[in-house]
Amino acid sequence: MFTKVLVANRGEIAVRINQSLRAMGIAPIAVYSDADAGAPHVASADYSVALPGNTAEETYLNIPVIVKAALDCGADAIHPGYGFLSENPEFARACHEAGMTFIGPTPESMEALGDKVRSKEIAQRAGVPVVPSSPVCRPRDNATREFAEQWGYPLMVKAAAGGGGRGMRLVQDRQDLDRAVESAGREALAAFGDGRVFLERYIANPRHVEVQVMADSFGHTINLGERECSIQRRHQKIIEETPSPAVTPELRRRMGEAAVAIAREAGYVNAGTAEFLLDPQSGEYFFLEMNARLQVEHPITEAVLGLDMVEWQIRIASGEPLTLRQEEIQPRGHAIECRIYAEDPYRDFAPSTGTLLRWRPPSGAGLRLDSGVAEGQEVSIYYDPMLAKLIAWAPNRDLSLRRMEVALSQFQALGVITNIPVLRAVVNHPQFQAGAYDTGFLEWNPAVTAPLIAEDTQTLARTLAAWSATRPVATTSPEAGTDIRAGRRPWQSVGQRTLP
Amino acid sequence: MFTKVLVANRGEIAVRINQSLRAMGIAPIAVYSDADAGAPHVASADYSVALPGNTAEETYLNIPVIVKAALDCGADAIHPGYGFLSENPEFARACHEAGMTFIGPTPESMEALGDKVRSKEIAQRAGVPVVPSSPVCRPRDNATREFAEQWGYPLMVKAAAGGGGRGMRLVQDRQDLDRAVESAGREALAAFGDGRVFLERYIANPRHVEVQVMADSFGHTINLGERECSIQRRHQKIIEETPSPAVTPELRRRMGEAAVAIAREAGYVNAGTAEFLLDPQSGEYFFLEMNARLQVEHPITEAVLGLDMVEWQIRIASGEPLTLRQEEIQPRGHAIECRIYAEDPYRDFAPSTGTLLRWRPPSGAGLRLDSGVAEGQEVSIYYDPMLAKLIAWAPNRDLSLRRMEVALSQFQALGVITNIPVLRAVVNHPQFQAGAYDTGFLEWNPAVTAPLIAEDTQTLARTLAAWSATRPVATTSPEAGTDIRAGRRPWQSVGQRTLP
Amino acid sequence: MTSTDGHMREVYPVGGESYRYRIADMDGLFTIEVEGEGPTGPKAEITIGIESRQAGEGLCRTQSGRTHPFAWAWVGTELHLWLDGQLFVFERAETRRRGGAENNEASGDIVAPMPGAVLEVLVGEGERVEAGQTILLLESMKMELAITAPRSGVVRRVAVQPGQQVERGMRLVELEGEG
Amino acid sequence: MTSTDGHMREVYPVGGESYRYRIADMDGLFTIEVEGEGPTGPKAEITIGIESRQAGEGLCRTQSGRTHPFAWAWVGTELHLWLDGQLFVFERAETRRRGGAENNEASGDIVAPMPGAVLEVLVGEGERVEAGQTILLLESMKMELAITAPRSGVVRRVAVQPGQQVERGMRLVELEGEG
Repeated sequence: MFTKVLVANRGEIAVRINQSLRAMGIAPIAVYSDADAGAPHVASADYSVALPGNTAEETYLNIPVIVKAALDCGADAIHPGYGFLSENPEFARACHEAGMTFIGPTPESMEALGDKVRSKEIAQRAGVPVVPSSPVCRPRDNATREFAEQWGYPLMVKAAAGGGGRGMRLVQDRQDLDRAVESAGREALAAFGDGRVFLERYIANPRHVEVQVMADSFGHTINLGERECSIQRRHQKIIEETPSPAVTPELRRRMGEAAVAIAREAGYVNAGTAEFLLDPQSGEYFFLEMNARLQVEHPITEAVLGLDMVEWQIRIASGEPLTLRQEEIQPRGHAIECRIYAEDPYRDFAPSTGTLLRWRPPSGAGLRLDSGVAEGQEVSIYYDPMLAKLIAWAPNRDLSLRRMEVALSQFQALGVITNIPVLRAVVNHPQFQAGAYDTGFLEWNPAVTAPLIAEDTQTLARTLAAWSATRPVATTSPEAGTDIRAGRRPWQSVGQRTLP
Repeated sequence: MFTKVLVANRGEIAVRINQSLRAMGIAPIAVYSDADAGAPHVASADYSVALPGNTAEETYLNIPVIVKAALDCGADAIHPGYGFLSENPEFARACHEAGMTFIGPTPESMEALGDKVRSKEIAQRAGVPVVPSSPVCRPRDNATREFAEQWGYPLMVKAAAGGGGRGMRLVQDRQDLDRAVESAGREALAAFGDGRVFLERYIANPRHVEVQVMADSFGHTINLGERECSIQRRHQKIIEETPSPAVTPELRRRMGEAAVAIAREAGYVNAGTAEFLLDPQSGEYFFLEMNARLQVEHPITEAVLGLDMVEWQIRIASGEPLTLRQEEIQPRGHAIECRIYAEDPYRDFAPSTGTLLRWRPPSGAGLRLDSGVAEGQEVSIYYDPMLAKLIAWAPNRDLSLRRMEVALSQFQALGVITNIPVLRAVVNHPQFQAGAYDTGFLEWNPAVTAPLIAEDTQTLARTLAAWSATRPVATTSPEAGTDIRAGRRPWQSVGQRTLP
Repeated sequence: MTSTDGHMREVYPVGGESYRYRIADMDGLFTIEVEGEGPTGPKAEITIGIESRQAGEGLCRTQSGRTHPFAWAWVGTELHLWLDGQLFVFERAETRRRGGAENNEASGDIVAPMPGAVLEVLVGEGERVEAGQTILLLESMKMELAITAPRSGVVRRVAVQPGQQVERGMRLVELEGEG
Repeated sequence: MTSTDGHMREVYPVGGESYRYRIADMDGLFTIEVEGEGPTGPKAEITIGIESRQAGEGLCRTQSGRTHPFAWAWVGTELHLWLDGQLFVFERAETRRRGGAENNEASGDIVAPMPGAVLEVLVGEGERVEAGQTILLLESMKMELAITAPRSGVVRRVAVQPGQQVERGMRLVELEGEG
């Protein structure tokens, strides 16, 4: 087993990997940009190395600097997390060449599967249906236009190296095609260091269902069940749940076998996720892409299966066999994840920056919080606006949704605007609660981004705001400058007031 | 099902019950003393009622005031939590007489089982072995002295209505007997409103193992497995785990059946816990007492079984049948709980009071925090010094202990002294990790209350303390009084310094 | 920072409406007058917790026993209020005169909806644009955001250039005509 | 509260030893002299987070890359330092002259180890007590705590009476003889 592992990431996923490493008795090494000097992913590591600069290119995407940091610290292995360099075969090769283990698949299968175009060919060889798509394309290219004419509009532009909605564009008609290809390519280059994009036929109103697979280096490959990820804004997931309300036991078995078949065909090792579009009416599914890394939403699988996926990633990478058998994979209860983003739902989900002046997440039975921030932390413009993930588990779907709703209603985040009210509105929505939703949910229910607030709550809010504005600030407070022992009790009643 | 439920408690257990109530769509009503006006158990309720005063007698033990509050708010039922009035049959009767449901057993079985003397008779009728004990006794009483002479010293004095180590004394020899009986009686009266005590033969070096039972009003009674609670200081549990490292599958079956037999004999309904002393060598067990209420440590049972015990308490009280079958009760993985107390391990665990200036609990995979406090809260002298419970679950015991250790090492609590360093030292202790411990563990390992700290850590601590003392306080800080926008970035590097 | 006597403008989440408050703070007591609203509601008890220069928390209990935890923070000139799990943003009315984002928009300015870097400017001064047309690309947190024209008109001035860092509310482009 | 130049006495957790610091703060730079300790350690980089009047947090990274999160809070005249999951308590040396708890104990006083109420006083003035004998019962947080004599001696003065509220460190009983 490894002694020291460098985590080439930041935010909640780096904190989460640090925790598994420490629980396994392995020392985590953090890397950090200038803006992240005091971040929780640094504080939760045993060692840390500064990556000078702030942009992703200078820091978390900077292969030579990260590999050098790992060597300098004596790391045995590197865990890439998700995003950044996690699906970059060059990085995996650079790790191997420097004599360290890359915790993930081989560069070869990563190249084959991480590339959305080649991964579809593998799926087809494995006998799994795929969505029709073009080869890698460029703006104003003839082949690009031909594919578009053949399948008609709307069309999707996707990044070949992509994931998480980055480098993805929906093209409504011909005149937008070139600009979309250009813009997606640019975004993909910035996000993944790889600007290749391709076109894909647009399937209307599908559900997005993915299957987790895990494979060791001895040819043992299993699936860990599905996750429903249809609640998306700008093609980025915000709420996931497992089991999927749309997946029958029979469908679960078939999709699970399909995912394993693709992984086997690609000689895949370690954790990976096969994404499918599911037509909820016909029960048809189409393989979309394989994410050759840990997924953001892996905690819901951990919650229902009772295992630590990061631990298994590390064990498998260190050469241990995967001792879990397919028949042991029996989900218990239901889990849902909400992604807390620093973005303003009332301003078209524009990222919100600033200082987290209050950050008081809920805790308790069935709740898990994977967080990359702490109170007092600054949320900068440089990185992904996801602050944390809240996961609720319960013996059944109904209770897990209710637990999530209660937890969201108690989550105090002030200083940056977050999407918490929208998450709450979705979890409370009858259509979501009935499980009858697809990837168009947010588009069709604009009301969830502008929830109705009862008139008396509004009145109370106005009154309390006016009241809060009268609170003396510390500099004018009578006890400022006096010994803290003389300060007033931290909680005090200010008595009865008539509120309008 | 109920519409509104009053929770007649405070702290973490009231917060926890509020969460289950809200998840079930029931409005929780909080009650609070003057000192608790801003406490989390009030903030997490939909309604709240002030109980004027601060002492437990004036507030959380005040039956008429609590029953009136419940009636005024239109509560259908009252949940007593643990401690306070939870095992007081008078309170249960007062609830019934006011037309409300008491969420717990009937006053009759509570009287029979909650009383440690009568509960032993029930156990004997159910064919379960018990520890020899005296009838209820008074100081300087002949019967008391006779029992003492018969069994010899050391002896235990215990509160008939007790629990949680309150009203309990170990008597080493004859001359201490009367004072111990007197003192235990007084403490029992203050804690439970019932000053009756009795003597019990002292079993040296036992393990403390308890079995959770759950029974509905239709005669269906099951056991939910055991909890190992041998890590105690002053006869009060501080660390619990399940499954117990000392319990074999065969012993688990026998103890489970014994607990169910006692519950059946007593006509018990709702959640209850049968406590046993276990001789780890012989595998013999003795029934000790039945706690006719929810236990502090119920979350570890919830963690391995995947159920919400408070939800079941409420369902059963509302007249629903317990649909869980004994054969479904299959623990998955391992769970451990550490109780975070505001007490100073270096001053003989004396309670510590003050303001929680920093309270940054850990979160993440496999962690649960049940907390009754928040940053900025005052910890007063009036109530139990338990601030929160940290629960770690993992697929196996080794990983759950390691997760707990990592989580404790990241738990920042400042302003009041806590027992966190002791909890960490226990979890790290080879004897604890081997599972080879009993109720004398803390006594035999005084080193865990004064852990060795490496010399370089001490040097760093001294240096950082000196450094922290140089930090300008807000009143002398240059930006005080300026607009907050002009304030410095919340995290900033102060550069390289030479540390001694 | 103290606004013991002032007006507040509500900017969120109830778009159209605007409430004004006059707050008088005398010896710790205060009265609140709400313009255009007369009724006086039930009595409430407010318990406050710790306060820093920027943020505070409290618990409000009305006479019916209904309990509402709340918290507030000053973010620049905005007062952010968390109440019952909802976020409300208020802005001091005075700032209006200094020119807030909303105000600028009405006057023909297109402002940055978030901080970030200008990636590309797609229009030139004097150019005619249609409502909904993309006029500028911003990049923030690794995402591209297309800034579109809120209405048709002619570009009077382009205030930024590619590569420039912008703050939220900063003017990007000035439009004229068809107001 | 600011102790930009002062002595500190370590009272915890390393019982017997006592360290003094002299801290000079000049224009934001500072030097630390540790009495009786000469060696100069490795270079370290310290990153600090938010600070209030009472508490703050930081991250210390030594030249080897080893990373130590820490946090501090002032509790009265004590500086509580959280480092690597351990708590260290320091006391300003000046307070010694004003008479801290430890100091009193050495001089023959028996002080309250925690805040609470006096339940019962079991000894009278002039009475002879043995080491370990219970002399007083305190109640705090619903628990009884027996206060025992640290050594044998004669009770010179009983400073409290049943029912009285006491603070931590307050003198309860004064012993004389056999010091």
